Amino acid sequence: MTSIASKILNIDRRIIWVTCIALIVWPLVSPIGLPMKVDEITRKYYDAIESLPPGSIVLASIDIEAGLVGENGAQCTDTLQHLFDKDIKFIQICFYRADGAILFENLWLPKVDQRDKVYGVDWVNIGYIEGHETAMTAFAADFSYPVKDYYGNMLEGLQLMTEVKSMDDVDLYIDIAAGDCDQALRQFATPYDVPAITGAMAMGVPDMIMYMEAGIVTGILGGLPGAAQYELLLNKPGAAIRGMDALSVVHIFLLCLVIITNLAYFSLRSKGEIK
Amino acid sequence: MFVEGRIIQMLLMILTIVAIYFYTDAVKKGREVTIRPIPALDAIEEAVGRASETGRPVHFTPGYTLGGLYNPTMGPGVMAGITILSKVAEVTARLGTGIIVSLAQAEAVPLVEETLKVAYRAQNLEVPANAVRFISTEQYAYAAGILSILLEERPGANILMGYFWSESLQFAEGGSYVGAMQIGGTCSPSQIPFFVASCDYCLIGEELFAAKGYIDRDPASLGSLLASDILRSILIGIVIVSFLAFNLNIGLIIDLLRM
Amino acid sequence: MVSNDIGIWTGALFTIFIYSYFIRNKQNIAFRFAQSTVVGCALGYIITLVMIKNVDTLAFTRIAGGNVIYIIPVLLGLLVYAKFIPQYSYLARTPISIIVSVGLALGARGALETQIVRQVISTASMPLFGVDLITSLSSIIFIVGLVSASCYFYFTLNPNLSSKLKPVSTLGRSFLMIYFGTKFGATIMSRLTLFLGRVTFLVFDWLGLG
Amino acid sequence: MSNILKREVPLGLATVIIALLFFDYYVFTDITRNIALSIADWAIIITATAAGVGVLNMIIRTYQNISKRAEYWYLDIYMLVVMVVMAGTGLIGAYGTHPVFEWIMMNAYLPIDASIYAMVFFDIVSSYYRTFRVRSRDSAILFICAFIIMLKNAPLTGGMLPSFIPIGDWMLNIPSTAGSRAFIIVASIGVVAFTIRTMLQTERTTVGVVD
Repeated sequence: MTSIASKILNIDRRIIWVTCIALIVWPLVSPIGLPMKVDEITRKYYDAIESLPPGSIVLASIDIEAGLVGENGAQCTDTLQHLFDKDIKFIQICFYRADGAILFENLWLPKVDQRDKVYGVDWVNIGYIEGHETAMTAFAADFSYPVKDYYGNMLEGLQLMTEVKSMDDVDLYIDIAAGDCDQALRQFATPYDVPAITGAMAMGVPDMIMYMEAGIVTGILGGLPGAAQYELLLNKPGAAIRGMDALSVVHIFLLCLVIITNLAYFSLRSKGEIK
Repeated sequence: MFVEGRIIQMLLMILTIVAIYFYTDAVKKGREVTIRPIPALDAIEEAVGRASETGRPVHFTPGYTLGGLYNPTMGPGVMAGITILSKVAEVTARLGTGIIVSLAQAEAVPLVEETLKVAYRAQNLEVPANAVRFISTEQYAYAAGILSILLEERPGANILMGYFWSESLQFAEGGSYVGAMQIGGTCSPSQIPFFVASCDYCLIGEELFAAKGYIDRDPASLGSLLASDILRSILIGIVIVSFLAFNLNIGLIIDLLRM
Repeated sequence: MVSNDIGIWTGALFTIFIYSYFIRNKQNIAFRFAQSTVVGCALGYIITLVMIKNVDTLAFTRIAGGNVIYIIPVLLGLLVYAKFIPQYSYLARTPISIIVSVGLALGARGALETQIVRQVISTASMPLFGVDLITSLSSIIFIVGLVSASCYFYFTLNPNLSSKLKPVSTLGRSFLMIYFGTKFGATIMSRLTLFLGRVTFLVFDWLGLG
Repeated sequence: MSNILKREVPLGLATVIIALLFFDYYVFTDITRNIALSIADWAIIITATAAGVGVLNMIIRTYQNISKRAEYWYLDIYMLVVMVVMAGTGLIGAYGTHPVFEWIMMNAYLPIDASIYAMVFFDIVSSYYRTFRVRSRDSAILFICAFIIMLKNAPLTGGMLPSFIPIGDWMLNIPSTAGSRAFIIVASIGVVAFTIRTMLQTERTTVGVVD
């Protein structure tokens, strides 16, 4: 008994890792189809876009890094598709990482149906601006700050950019940047009283809820589950819903693992073998 | 003239400046200050000592900033980390332990080199070659570079103090795989849980900025510690009073705060 | 069907090389190869994007447009290179001082607003009366938690007072632990989805299973 | 002269810049606003110009490794080649549009980047297995909270045990947010005090005046 308990407490971590990998691959290859439920924060995110009248102006920072494709990728494509479907005009800009702009161009845009929207009239992609929060301040006050768009066109030649001068003309701010978006909220949402919705990592949700309570953020997508629920609301099952089974299975494995290690730990401690 | 909505903030800022100035003066004139112990800072000596016994180097990194040191959210944390480096370098110089400082900011290279030079010159020593290693301003290239350093140099102590993002846990666990003693410390609210869980000792939030005062005990730092405690008391008072006032339907205090 | 796109193969092999880190506690050539690739790419990226493109759009375009004053920051930036000449290395201090003070000042003024005053206001506006019992209890718990956790950080209390406040700061520590625990629990899912993204790439895009 | 540049100029600049940026935030005048905006711009340009210091530091180190024939020195040569290719192709045309650059970016750099990020999953599992044992009161709290959140988060357990969802949400919204807010407030006090110390020239390391 003691030897089993001490073995449990000293499992080689590689065994745990391999088990986790197996438990991720299995549901991906043969889907199980476990049930799920839509959260209030996701519904509010959906409503924020859904309730905008056609022709509204949105400033979007779809600005995630390559590492987050698993977590936030579905949020990006779903949101983008929602904007195109609802005839909303938007300006896309990245402040966090330059690959955010490259991914936008190469991964998200090709995956959505752009309908009959015209570049420069219905939407503009500014790309990446160096300078982070300092650049955000400058951009919020004057949208012509970056001078050129992602493709090298002068901003003053684009029709949408002549209509929209600063944050004052924007109806909604969307930030999908892995949850570390307090700087963006501080520069875009608060000073101009523009409602903001954010796509965060599941881990970033507690931080975002704080902003929701403070009235800065009106809706949140939390990681892959948020995207899966959003897809349910949009009635377009996609990438997010697939990954949810794997999440469940691995979580259950980890929960069992920690219960067993604690039982083993207590059994050894009650015998006085460890302190 | 005055920006609406920031008048109270301005008063708070002026109050803090005055308080720091006043208390620094008071400490200079002989006011006694007792500071509570901060185990993580006392542990630096122990960690470097252990590394030096086993003949392994010490690894230090002040973390990652997006953009550079001018980043308003992350820059201050990294700078605070560099102020602690002067203490770490002093101990490594004294014990003759190797030190590796890995950086994600190019402009911090001269700063860190000078910090090391001063600490080593005090012991009449030269800074070890290859001590300051800039790796990358890109987050994951920086992370991979540090993981390689951990595997190749096998440090005996892994000191992570500054601002981190997700790489915090990679460094903390990476250090534990090679058997280093770990001291963490960050003001990043999203990463502090992992340092608390994975490191042997951990500086939490404000302790990072107070570290220099704790180590040096010079009047300026002690005065600033006293002042921040006063500011903390004032804020706690404001929270309680404005909460009660708000719920007794006296909107005055919240309106004042919004001024 | 296994992919026959060389790009996907490259991506997949590099992914596996990176994870070879976890096989043993020693450096191996596969991980080192992937690490050299990523650091090399990042260096190229720093040279092109960070230096040349940014200095071009932020400074040279403006200088060419007549805003000659922007030549100063470029010259100041060049002063940082003085560190390579030991007797002039102190020249690097001036530009560093500018960078750091901008960061600190923007950080402090923003923090005072967003992270102090606004947080205090939204804490103060938690309802106590005229709501259901759970909400009003929650508000009280919240205030107690916030106040006690702030007390945990006092540095300079005199020993007498600090022993009296001990229960409060212990309670505060518990609230911090609750925060750390919930954050840890929530992050597990987040990290899992990251890895899920890589596995999805390997299983679907590379091996063509499922 | 050199003493002025060594100490007075960096320290004085810090005081002036911090004071000016504070003033600009609270009191609006056109002049200070313009100066403040350009100083912030300057910081970005200085950093961008100085980035080469890091690159040179890396190249010098790599060169030493290669000439010493340190372990894996051939990979260091390879790294320099990658660097040159990326830098060269990055400079041709609009940034990021050269086919070679884009190919390396999409098929090598970004997959490696993503994989390094996802490595954290292995680390968090290992840390979770190592740490989550109820040794003390603190670790008990840590353990219980994480456990409840995981029950709530897993789509299946959240669906089977729906009562954990409101409990988990409550924990995230009330005690956890109270703790995190306290953390954020006091950490910000630290930032403010640190900045003011720099402004009052009592914290000198921050502006490079270490001796």
